[in-house]
Order: sequence, then C-alpha cells, then structure tokens
Amino acid sequence: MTKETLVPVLGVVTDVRVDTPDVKTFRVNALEGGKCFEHKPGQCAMLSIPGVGEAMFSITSSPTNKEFMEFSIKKCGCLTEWLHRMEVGQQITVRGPYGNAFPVDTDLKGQSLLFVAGGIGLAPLRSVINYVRDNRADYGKVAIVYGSRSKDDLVDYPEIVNEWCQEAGIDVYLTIDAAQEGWDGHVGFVPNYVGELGFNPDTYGRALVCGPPIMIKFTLQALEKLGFGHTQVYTTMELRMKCGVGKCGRCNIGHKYVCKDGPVFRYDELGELPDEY
Amino acid sequence: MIANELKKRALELLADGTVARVLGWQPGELEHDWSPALFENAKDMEGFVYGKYAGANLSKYCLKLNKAEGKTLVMLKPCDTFSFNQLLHEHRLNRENFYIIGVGCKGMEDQNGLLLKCTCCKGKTHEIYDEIIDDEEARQPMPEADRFEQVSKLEQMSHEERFEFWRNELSRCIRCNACRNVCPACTCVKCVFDNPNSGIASKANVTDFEENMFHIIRAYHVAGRCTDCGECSRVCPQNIPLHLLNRKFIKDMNELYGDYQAGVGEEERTPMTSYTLGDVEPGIVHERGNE
Amino acid sequence: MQKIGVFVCWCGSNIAATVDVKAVAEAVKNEPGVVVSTEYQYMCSAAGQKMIQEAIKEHHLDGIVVCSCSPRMHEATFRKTAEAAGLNPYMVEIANIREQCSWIHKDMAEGTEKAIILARSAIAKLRNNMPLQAGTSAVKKRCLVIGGGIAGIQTALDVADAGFEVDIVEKRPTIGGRMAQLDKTFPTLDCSACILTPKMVEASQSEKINIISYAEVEKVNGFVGNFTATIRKKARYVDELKCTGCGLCMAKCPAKKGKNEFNMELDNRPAIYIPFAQAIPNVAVIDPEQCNKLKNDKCGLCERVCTAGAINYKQQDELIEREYGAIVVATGFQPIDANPLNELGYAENADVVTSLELERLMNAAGPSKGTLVRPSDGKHPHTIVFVQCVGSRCDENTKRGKPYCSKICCMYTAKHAMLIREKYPDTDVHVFYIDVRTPGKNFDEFYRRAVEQYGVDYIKGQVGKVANENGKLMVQGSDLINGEQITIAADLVVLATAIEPDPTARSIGTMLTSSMDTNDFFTEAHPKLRPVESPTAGIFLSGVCQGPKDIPETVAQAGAAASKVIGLLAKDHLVTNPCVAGSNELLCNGCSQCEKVCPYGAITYIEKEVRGPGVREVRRIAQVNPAVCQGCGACTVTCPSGAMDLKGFSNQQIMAEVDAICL
Amino acid sequence: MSVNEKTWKPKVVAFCCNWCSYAGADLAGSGRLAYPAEIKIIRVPCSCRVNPMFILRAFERGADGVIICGCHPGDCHYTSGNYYARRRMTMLFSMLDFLGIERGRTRVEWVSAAEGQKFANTMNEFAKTITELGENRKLGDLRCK
Amino acid sequence: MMRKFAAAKVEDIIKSIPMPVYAPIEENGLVQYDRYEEGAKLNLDTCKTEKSPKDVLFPQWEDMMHFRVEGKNISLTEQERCSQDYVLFGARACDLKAFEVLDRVFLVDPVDTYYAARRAHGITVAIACGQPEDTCFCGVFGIDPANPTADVVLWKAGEEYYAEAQTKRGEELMANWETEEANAADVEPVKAEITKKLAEKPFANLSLKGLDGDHMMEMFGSDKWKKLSMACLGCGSCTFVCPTCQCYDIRDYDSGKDIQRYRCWDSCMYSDFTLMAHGTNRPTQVERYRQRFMHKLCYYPANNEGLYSCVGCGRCVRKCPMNLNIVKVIKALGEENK
Repeated sequence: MTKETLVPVLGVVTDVRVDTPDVKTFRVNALEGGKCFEHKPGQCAMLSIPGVGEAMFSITSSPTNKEFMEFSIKKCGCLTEWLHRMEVGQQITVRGPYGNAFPVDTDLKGQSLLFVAGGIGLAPLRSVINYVRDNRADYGKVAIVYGSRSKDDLVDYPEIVNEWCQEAGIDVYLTIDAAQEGWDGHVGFVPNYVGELGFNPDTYGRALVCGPPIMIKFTLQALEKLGFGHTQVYTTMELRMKCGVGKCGRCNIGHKYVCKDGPVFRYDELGELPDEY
Repeated sequence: MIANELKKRALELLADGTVARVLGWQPGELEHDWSPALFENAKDMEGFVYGKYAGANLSKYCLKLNKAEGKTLVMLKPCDTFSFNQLLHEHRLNRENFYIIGVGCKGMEDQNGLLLKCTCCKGKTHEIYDEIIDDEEARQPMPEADRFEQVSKLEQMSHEERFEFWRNELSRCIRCNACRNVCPACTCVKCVFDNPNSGIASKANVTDFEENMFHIIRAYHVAGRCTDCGECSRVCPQNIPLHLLNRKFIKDMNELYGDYQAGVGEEERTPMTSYTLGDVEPGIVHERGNE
Repeated sequence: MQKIGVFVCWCGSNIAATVDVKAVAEAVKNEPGVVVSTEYQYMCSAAGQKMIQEAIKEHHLDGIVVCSCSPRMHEATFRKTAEAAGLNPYMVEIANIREQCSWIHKDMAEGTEKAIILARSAIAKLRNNMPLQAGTSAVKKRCLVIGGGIAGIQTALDVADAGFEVDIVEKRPTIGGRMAQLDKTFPTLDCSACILTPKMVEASQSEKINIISYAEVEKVNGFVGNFTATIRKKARYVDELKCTGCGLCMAKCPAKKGKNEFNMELDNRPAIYIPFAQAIPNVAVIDPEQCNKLKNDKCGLCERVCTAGAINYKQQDELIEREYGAIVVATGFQPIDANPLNELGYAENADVVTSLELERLMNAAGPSKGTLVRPSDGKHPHTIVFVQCVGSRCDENTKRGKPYCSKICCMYTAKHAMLIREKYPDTDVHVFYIDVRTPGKNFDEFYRRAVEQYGVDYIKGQVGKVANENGKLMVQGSDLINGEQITIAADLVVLATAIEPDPTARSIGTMLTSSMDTNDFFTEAHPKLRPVESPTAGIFLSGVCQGPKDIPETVAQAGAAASKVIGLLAKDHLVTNPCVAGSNELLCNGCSQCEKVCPYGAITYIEKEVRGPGVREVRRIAQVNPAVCQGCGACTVTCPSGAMDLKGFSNQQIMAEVDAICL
Repeated sequence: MSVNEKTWKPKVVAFCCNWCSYAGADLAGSGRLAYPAEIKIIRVPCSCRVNPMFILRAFERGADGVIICGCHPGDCHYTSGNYYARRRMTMLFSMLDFLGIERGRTRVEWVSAAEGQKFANTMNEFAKTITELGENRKLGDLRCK
Repeated sequence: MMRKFAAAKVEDIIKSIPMPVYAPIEENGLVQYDRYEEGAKLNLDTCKTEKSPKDVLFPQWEDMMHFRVEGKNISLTEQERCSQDYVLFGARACDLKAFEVLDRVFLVDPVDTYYAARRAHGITVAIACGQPEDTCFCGVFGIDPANPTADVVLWKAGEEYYAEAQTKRGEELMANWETEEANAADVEPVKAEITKKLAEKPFANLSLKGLDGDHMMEMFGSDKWKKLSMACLGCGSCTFVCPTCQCYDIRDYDSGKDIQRYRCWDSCMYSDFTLMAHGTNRPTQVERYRQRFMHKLCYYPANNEGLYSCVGCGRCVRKCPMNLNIVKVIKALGEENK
C-alpha cells in the first residue's frame, strides 16, 4: 500500500501495448524499478496525470508477476484520452492498492473456476486467471468465456491464444457479438454463450463475472438458470470513485463502499444492498 | 381567506382534469418553515397552504415539471410571474404545460419578519396568468423603497471601502451553490462552473479570486435576464447580499441603455443582446462618480 | 501527446536584429508537445517552406508554430505549406514576432524574452487546435428580386443579361414602382415614363426574367446559395395568359368608386382595372373590395364583355415555391403619411398636397391630364408654397418624423418649381427650406437655374402653420435671413414629405434574417466596403430599401447588386469558412440568446433528442449553419453555458494563450 | 517569489480584433512605433469574441491590465460585433469597479487598421497607467503568483 | 477538578493561551468559528454558529500536494501536515460529537493523515449549551448538551464560567488560566436547566424508531422520497453547514507554474457528484436526497454500531432555502416503520 492514503507514488510507463482500437495496456514500474506496491488479484489502483485527473483502474497483471504492474485502459473520457497519449518513459502517479480482491486464497481455493468476461471486463479477471495459472495446483479446472463486440475488440488476444489456450486444464471460449470476416469462432452474446455451453455448477464451484452492466445482468441470469447459487458467483462493480479509501462518499451502494468493501462482491451480498448501481 | 379559495379552485381544476398536479406550498414542522410541494390529488391538497411564509419563487421548479405529463397548476405571486415569463422568453418552458393562478401577495416573511426581497416590491400586477385569485388586502401596494438605494450607497464609497465591503461579504461564501440553484435565470443544463471543460470549473473558493470570479460571472450571465426576484439573497446561508450584484447590473443597464425589466411582456432582446449606435463607451464607468 | 514543430524565422535581419532567434528556438524545445524547434533565415522562402514540410513528415507533426511576421501576411502561405505536407492547414499557428516584437523593441534581451512568450502562447493555443475542414455547398443558379421598381428591374436586367434566371416578385399588379408615378426627372427634366417603360418592356420580354406581379414573398428558408422562397401570388380574378389588356372591362365596370392608387388617390378607378396604360403585365385585376360580383355575387358584367374569356371569379391565391441562390431586396419606399402633421393642414385641406401628388397633378396621364389645378376647385393656382423637409431631419425624441435627410426632396422641389414657372409664368412659387442640398452631378447648377433663371423664391426658414382662411391657405413661416415672420397667402401648398421604407420591409427583413436599422432601412454588410450586400450572406440590397437615394444612384446600386449576385451565381460551389461557431448540444439550453446577437441569422433552433452521459431527452438546441456563419464569435460570449464555441478561436484556445502570456 | 518594486514590470494582455486593431498593431510595427514589451497581443476575430471570462482569467493568472481593441463603432467587419463588445465591456468594467478593483486596469479602445500611431500611443499610455497603478493585488489568484 | 472564573475574563483567558485559538466570532451579525485575534468580537452565548466547527479539522479546501511536470517527468512535493497545537474554544456538545462521527471515517484504516494531524493537535474547550434553540434536537441522538465531551468543559452560571478539565491535556491547558476553586455541585442546577430547556424544544420527542441499518431496504424503497425531495434545489447548503458531512472532492489546479492537488468539500446533493464519463447512478435529485439521509440514518449506523451521523444540531433545519431537513425525513420515514 502506498504510504499515505491520498498521496501517490511516482511510476513510469515502461511499455505500451495497443490491444484494440480503444484499449491500450500500460506496463508501469516504480521509478527505481520493480513494482510500485504489491496487490491481490482484483484490486485496483488510482492512476493520475497531474492537472488532468485521477481515476481508478483494475490492476490487470497478476500479483505473481514480480516485475511490473499492468493496466488495460479503455479510452472513454478525458483522463483516459490523456493516458492513451502516453508513450514509454512517461511518468504518472499511482496509489493503491484499493479494494477487496477476489478471495483466491479462501473461498476460491480448491475450486474449479468459471471466468466470464465481456470487453474491457477481462482486465480484473486476467489478474485472477494468471494468478491461478501461477498457482495451478491450488485450483481445479478453469473455463474462460470471453467475448466482445468484434474480434478487434478482444483485449490481450495474443496472450489468450498463445498462452491460455495452450495450457492444459484451461478451456477458453471466445465469442464476438456479430459475425465478421476472418473470424471462424463462436458468434453471439456472452450470456447466451454461457447458457449454450451449459456449465455445471457442481463442476465449476465458483463463477467470476465481469463486463459491462448489461452483460453482467444477463450472465447472472444465465448462471442462475444453469443452477449456480448466488454464493457461487462473484462480480465486480464500478462507480465513481475519488479517494479509493471509502471516505469521499461517492461510491457507496447502501453502506458498502465499492472502492473499499468492493469492487468484488459475491452475488448474494449484492442482493442485500439497495439497487443503486 | 385566499388560501381556501386557492385550494377550492385547485381541487376543481384537478377534478375536471384541467391539470394533473398542483405546485404550491406545504407547511413544515415549525411555524415558518413552509416548503414548495406538489399535490396530485384531493388528499394531497389537504396539506396545501398559502400565506405569509410562501416566499419561495416556484418558477424554477417549472423547468422540471415542463417535461411532466399533463398540465401543472402553478401558483405564482406577482414577482414570481416575471421569472416564469422570462423562462418562457428563453424557451425553457412551454406555456401550454402550465395553468397559472396568479396569487395575491401582501409581502412574504420568514422567522425574522418581512423578506428582504419584499422591501422593494415589484408591484402587484401579474405578468402572466390564466386567472388571478387574491383579495383586497393583497392588492394594497407595498411601501415603496428605492431598490437601488444600497447600490448607490456602495457607489458613493471609495474603491478601498468597496473592496473591503465585498471582500468581507464574499469571503463568507461557502460555494454551496444555493444562489445558483435557486435562481430562475440560472437554468443552464450544465453550469460552466460544473463543466470540467469550461476552463473555469471549480467547486470551492480556494482563493479570493475564485470567490470573485464565481459571483461576477454568475451575475454577468444573468445580466439582462435577472428579474430581480431576490431569491439569491434569501437563500444564501451566509447572508451575502448577492442581489446587490444583480441590481448593480440592472441599475447600470437602466441608466445607460434605458429602463428595462426582464420578464415583462413578450420575448425581445435584452440590453445585453442589443445595442444602439450611440451607446456610451466603456470608459464611462471609469469616469463616473467623483474620486 | 501531440507532436509540435516550431519554426523561428529570422526574416533576414528584420527579426534577427532584435530577437535572438536561436535562443527562441532553444527556449521552446521543452514546451509540452514540442518535438522539433528550429530557425531559418526566411521561412516563407521556398527553402524555408520545404524545411517545414520535411519536418512535418520526418517527425509526424500534428501541428506547427511559425514564429515570423504577422499572420495577416503569411498565415495563408504557411497553411498551404502545411497542407501540401499532409497536415491540416488549421493546425498552423503564427507567432507574430516581427510586427509585434522585433520591429517595435530595440533591446535584444527584451525582444527575445517577448518572442519566447509569444511563441509559447502560440504553442499553447496550438495544443488546443482541432483539424478543421472547409465545407462546400452548391449554388442554385437563380435569383429572386423582391420589388419591381426601377431598382428591381435594373438588377433583374443585369443578372439576366449574365445568363441567370431571375424572378421579380412585385406586390402591386404592375412593375414600375414609384418611378412610374413620376412626371419628369431631375436634373435633365426628361420624362420619367419615357425612360422607365422601355426597361419594363425589356424585363417582360427577357427570356430569363419571370415577373410575378401582384404577389408577395411569404417565407424564406435556407442560406446563401440555397434559399427556398414561398411566394403568394394573389388572386387577380383575371387569367393573366388570356387577358389582352384591351380595357373594355374597365370601361364597362359599373363600380367606379375605387381609389386610384396610381394617382395617389386623387381620382377614382373602376373595380376592375389596369393601373396605368403602360403597365407590365398589361393585365387587368379585380379589386375584391370594390367588385359587386365578388362581394355580393351580383353584376358579372366584365365576364360578359371580355372577349378573351379571361375573367375568373373563382381564382384563388396561388403558392409558388422556388429555390434561389441569391435574393435581392428592392422594396423601395413610400412617402410618409402627412396626416398627423396637424399644423401643415394636410388632413383638412385638399389643396395641401404632397410632392408625389403634385407629380400626378402635373403628369399628362394624371387626374387633371397634366393641367396644374387645385384639387379642391379645379382652378389654376397662382401662388404655390413648397415646404421642405416635412418629416425629414427631425429630432428623434419628438417622434414627429424621421431623423434622416430624405435626400431627393431638394432636387425634386427645384424641378417642380422650375416646371411650374416654365409652364405657368404667372405663378408665384415660394420654397421654405432649412438647407438646400445639391451634391450631385449638375445638381447645384439645376438649383441655381431655378433661383436665378426661373425666379423661384427660396425662403430660408420653417413653416409653422398652414391655415385655411376663406379658401386661401395662409402659410406662416419664418424668414431667417430677414429675421422676420412672414405669412404667404397661397393657393396650393406642396409638402416635400420624407420618404420611408416600404411598410413591408420589416417583415421581409425578418424573413430574410437580414438586419435593419431603427428606421427600417436595410443594413449593409459594411457601410463603406460592402454597401450593396446585407450582412446575411446571399442577400443583396438594391435601391431605397437601403437608404434614400435618387434614380441614378438607385440604378447604380441596382447594377452593383446585380454584379454581386452574378459573382455568387457564377460559382458552382461555395467554400465555407471552417472557423465558424458550433453549439455543443449537451450544453445548449436553447435559450435563443445567441440567435439574437447573430448578425447573419446563422442560428436556428431544433427540437432534438440529445444523448450523453446519463442524458437522453428531447431538447431545444441551437444549430449553426456553417455556410452562413462568418465566425465573429458574438454568440459565444452571449451563451451563458459555454455551449457555443468558435472553431479556430475556441474558449480553450484563447484561455491557453492568456495563460501562456501571463505566466 | 518576492516582488521587487524596482524590477516589477506590468503584464498586459491586449485582445485585438483581426480586422482593425490587429492590423493597426501591425501598422505600428511596420512604422517601428515602439511600445512596451510587456504588452502581448492576442488575436481574436472580433472584439465581440472577448468573453469576460478571458479578462478575468488574465487577471487570475497575473495580468495587471487588460485592454480590448476593436474596430471603430460602425466599422465592424461583422457590422455589429463591437457594439456588443461595447455593452459587454461596459457592464464588466462597471462590475469590477463596483467590487472595488482599481479603475484603469481595464480599457477598451477602438483602433482602425490605419491607426498605427494611435495603437502605439494607446499602448504606451495604457502601460503607463498600469505601471502607475502597480501590481494587481486585488484580482489575482495567489496560486499563480 | 471544578474551577471558575468571571465571565468577563474569558477573553483574557483566550488571549493568554499561547497557541492559535479558534472560537465563535461575531461578524456582520453572523457567528462563525474563526481564528481569534485581538479585537475580534467573541460570542460564546450563541448556541449555533452558522457553520459547524468542522472546518477546523476538515477545512473546506486544503492543499495536499504539488506536482511539477517537465517533459515526461513529474516531481511531487507533499504539503506538510498540521504540526502545531491549537485550541478550539467554545464548541458545543453536538459539534464535538460530530468529531467522533468524523473520526470514524477519517481515522479508520487507512488513516487520513491530513485529518489525523489536525485532530491530534487540537485541544477542545467546550461550553454547555445554555440556550438551546428551537431547531436543536441533539438529545434525540443521545447527546447531552449539558455535558459535552472535550478536554475542558465550561458551564456558564450567572456571570461566571465554571470550568473542568476532563483530560490531561485539558488540565495542562487550564493550568495557565487564572481561575479559582469552585464547587462542582454549583453546576448541577445549570445542567438541569439545560436539560429542561431542551426537553421543551419542538423536536425533543422525535423518534428514531425504525431508522437504522436493519431497515435499509424498507427505508431505501420507501415511496416517500419523491415527495420529500421534490423541493430540493440540489444545492449544498445543508451539507456544508452540517458538522458530520464529510464528502470531498480531490481536484488539481494548474497554475502554469505547478499543479496543486487540493481537497475540497463536495456534496452528495450535487448533480455531478457521482457523474462519470458514461452517466451517473443517481440521476435525479430523489436519489441524491435519499443518499444523504440514508447515509446519516442508515448506512453510517450500519457501519458504526448504530451511531447516527446526525447530531441534531439543527443547522440544516435553519439553513435549507426550501425548508427541507432531516427532521421531516425522520418523521416521514420513522412513522412509516412504526
């Protein structure tokens, strides 16, 4: 954790990867090398360009990566537009880690895991997926369903194809929303695909879902239909955050602060909270 | 009693379907803490009141209600009708969405007595209405005070005194935005001070400059459109006489470009959107007075 | 991060003598975004431009700043340079370090410091620039002329002569306008009809000119090059194509009580009439207010006598919609109403007439067949008093008339006086005047002839009262030269009434969104440099609608307007200036303030579904027509929400400059 | 940063309309008519483009004086821009005056494209006025000092 | 140990304190906490200051750090934390209770060091409320205005102040004061009077029944919010005068020379409070209004063992331009759950 609540440390961009037309993945190191801080899978960090703004992003690299942190960032507002203009060598400020992380060492341990991601929603899950890959013995089977609008919008495509797909015990299912030339994989929305694939809640003890709100909503319904219980499903939330430490008063859902008590929520926990997300 | 008459008429209009709701006032927990309220049926209307604590100008609420299904019955005091009419001029409201009852007013009060804005009453005539309900007493003219008296007094002061006066007043500003949010002329869908791309967005008065900036720009943006309804000063939790800034503009415009009252009559050019070939040069403001 | 190149010009020694150009180039190297910064002796030279172009390509520049002479000098040059290298021309900013720096400062340190700040300011602005594209719009090759007086006719003839189609819309049954009512013209005293009617005929016979008479423009939409006008052609109850203009119907029509407008209502005309013998089109028209058939369904005589079968009582107004590239306003004037001027007795005395009435009284085709008689008793007047400046040059505050000089009165009064003295030498003619204004070719000579040769009595002074005493008009006035009050017993008093824009001008101006002054004269785009154009692009001004003028001036202006129209219609496409205003629909309140200050009528409002973060609703929002907007920015400051911004001079750009300068 | 009274020099922002005053400034330049280097010109299409916000911004950022130059009334390239500017600036200046800001820190001057000498004279005069008024303490933002 | 001193001497005592003193100062007819300076008009008798003394711990804006950006490089300078002891003089029981509410936000892990430093350096001198106002309802939240929690507590009895240190820091502070010994029993009638007066106030019997973390869903789902919030202008006056509202914003100001990152108060009543690039989860004033009161009466207690984040100071009751306030909410929602 950065030393002071609201005071960031400086980081430097050491690599910029263009994932999709509007997503770039930035590798960030501390100025003196290494990582700015340690984190757990699913946690976030506040990145900022002074004078432009500060915003919360999932740390997409796994904690098992000891060299650097990575952030996959989709261009959607003023700050992200600026971030996308960054080149290698650009310094930024980083503070964190924030939030609660997926319970990789408790509830998820020993389970077979189903990951369902849509678009940039892969970013927080990628951290978990790679963590699981690096601690393979602790977990059972892994299935990953990932979809996006088009094949060009699949984030981290090379890693998915070259690493995940090649690894034994990991099933990767990719889909895109609409048929496209050069794509011979599955076509259709993620929630439907999840239903079609018919995952068994007894096999896959835990499901981790992340994506746009509408995708999450329908995926949860699809999982429910397949028999997944509310305590078996985790998802992550995104609301306006400013402080990252549950004090500035923005990101609460009921009495829970997404930046502190979240962003990871078990589905049954959400059911106990007012519907304001 | 005018309140009973209003209630009776409102109930009729609700019953015959002329209006879908009534925008009026409801009492509070103490004697004076009345609030604006919406009444949608006869049962709601039991809580309707009108009287000396109905000081709030309801025009601003009409912005939101303009999008509502069906007509809204809105009760407007004479001074409120100027604001409403000005909003019509600016195409922010559709006349056909509202049924206006012009209500009589004897001057409004709060726990401290007559409201500041009522000490310089704009008069007893409603600028716009479908019908008027008032009583004889409400038609009595208010004692007439010179509404520019304090502005003139400030103008007589030296620059240093004026600077001190305003620093003292504006330094109390906590940027709660009550003045802006209540102002029937401040109807921007997004205020420049809330717009991160405007270049002047800010949320707190970090320096004296920001205090000045906020109030100068706010007064400037409503110049020519401000009907002098006085709500800004009424709502200021820090008792800053903000209306003096608006009145300064009004006084200047009256003196330099001819008498003008926003919210009167039909849509026309305001002093800030018109000109004459013989307008005074800006230098005049540096030559006025004797310093 | 943007990639910006900075190029500092020495301008030989013009800049380099007082600005250390190398230091400037060096100082801005570390400005955010700057990737290359260099200097050269003459940036505007071929070699300098090549250097810029190579840098653009080599460094993949997003924008360039040239520190050189005034942008008024070479901005266009460097924009072209950039464009040729593939850079958007509007990603070029100029820091003026010559006219506004090196040439006015002597101290090298001071000049250099300022040049650096100016360069930084240009860089700061450039960081907020957006690539802009100039748009084009097609030009409809047709011209609408509103008004068929001499101004409209002349414009139409000239435009048609260049090969373009022209429609003349005239609200009266015939073209010809005021000039057709005149008897003689100054200073040559030739007959008005003799010089006007050939032009009317020429217009009617031109293949390119389409005269739509008895019609009014009802609506105009669109913008320069692309106007759509709706024209209401009023029912004449006479088929224009069938009517031969034989005049039989006029003779037979039993309703003869219509006021003859052409003769200034000094006599009557039938309900079916042709305004005057040389009318174009020479077609009758039925006055529905007078016609017994139309009012009470009785009579029908004209239908019976018309051998051509042209009468059609069932005729309806016809709406014509047509597209135009240019519109010429030639709505002309009318004399002011003299009735309210009580002291001059116009309302009470038939023998107090206006000058235009006098024109008709003296005209051979007029009510008295050209014999000058008193309207009251038909007797020849022996003493005539002319009163000048009636309703002209009035104090604005008195509201008794117009503040301006009507310009033509001095000359036509001299003409009248001269003609009367010539034809009726036994008549005494007195003229009360404030000043006699005769600037114009042969004008003063003309006036002097009236005084010296024809013995017209000019009295400097104003008339206080005209009273009728036993049939004599007692004109009381002051004689300022002799310093006395005088009274003249006159038989006829002629008022030189002021002229004012035709009453339809205001509504036409509003329709065309072209600005007018407080007197309802149309405002020109520039009072000196663009006198025949309205500020609204594509609208041109011809004749008195723009301000009082006499016939030669009117014809000159009509020709000038025509040449402007031809210049416009000759283009297939108009290239629009991309530095125009635009409204951010997410911020726009639709409050209509911007529209009020736009001098070009470029702003309109639409109801539109607005979508944005958390927003999805129908709102009234402003829209700027980029083909019409000239980019002044008046709207941007009026807009309280900051929705309206000006491309090329945006709020952010200007504030960035301010910040950089004040740093 | 401490301000040494002797080395302090005023900062002046001049907004000049493109068609008249900016050209007038160019003419002053071609005529080598000197005026203080502290005056920096910002080109705007018309004086009516000058938003009161810009003027306040300049003061916020440390300007000591702001002058707006446009075409003479009646000569506006856009016919009416300077008339609007005239009203807007009158109102703004009056408000600044009302708030107790020193008179003379703001000015409007109509300078035609032919008036190079007038431009230089105006700038010299204005710089002198601002120098006499001294540093802008009442309307600046401390953070920019 | 109870001590006393003449009420007339209070200003001398304040002047004798060798550190900055923040006290209620009257200016332009308004009483506000401000740094006491010679000549300022001290007003310790007014029950309610316009704004709460929250500013002392959590100022409306505070400079947190500065950045300098050069090319791709950034340098960061932190603003120093408060390092000097100061005295907050004249605070009331409700205001001090509010500090406890703030503590549970800012001092829980991860600690807000800016706040923590100010809190640690503050010495509080409280005054028992002699004259509760009509809008006061601190008792509803279990706050005893006669017995504030502070380092030193003052009671005014006649023309004298009775003073008692409640902490060691309080004792140290009082050690330098010129006081005389007093009998603690003399204060009891004063306390009884205060309790009596408060009980007579209009809102004294307000019931909080049914308002707590356990009733979250009912409270949240109530259809009364729409009517309750109808007149809300969405201004921030209630939140800014509130002693417990702690929402803030962090913003950067680029002066051209450096970039200042500062924290300033924000208000959950503002339409842009939760606005993100793709919208807001509280799109209308109904949701924002609900959030504020749910936070005070439900969410906060749910996270803090039932402690409400309202202290009944009544400032919002007094300041709302449209006379909306928490009392009306409590009455509307509490009754519903009865």
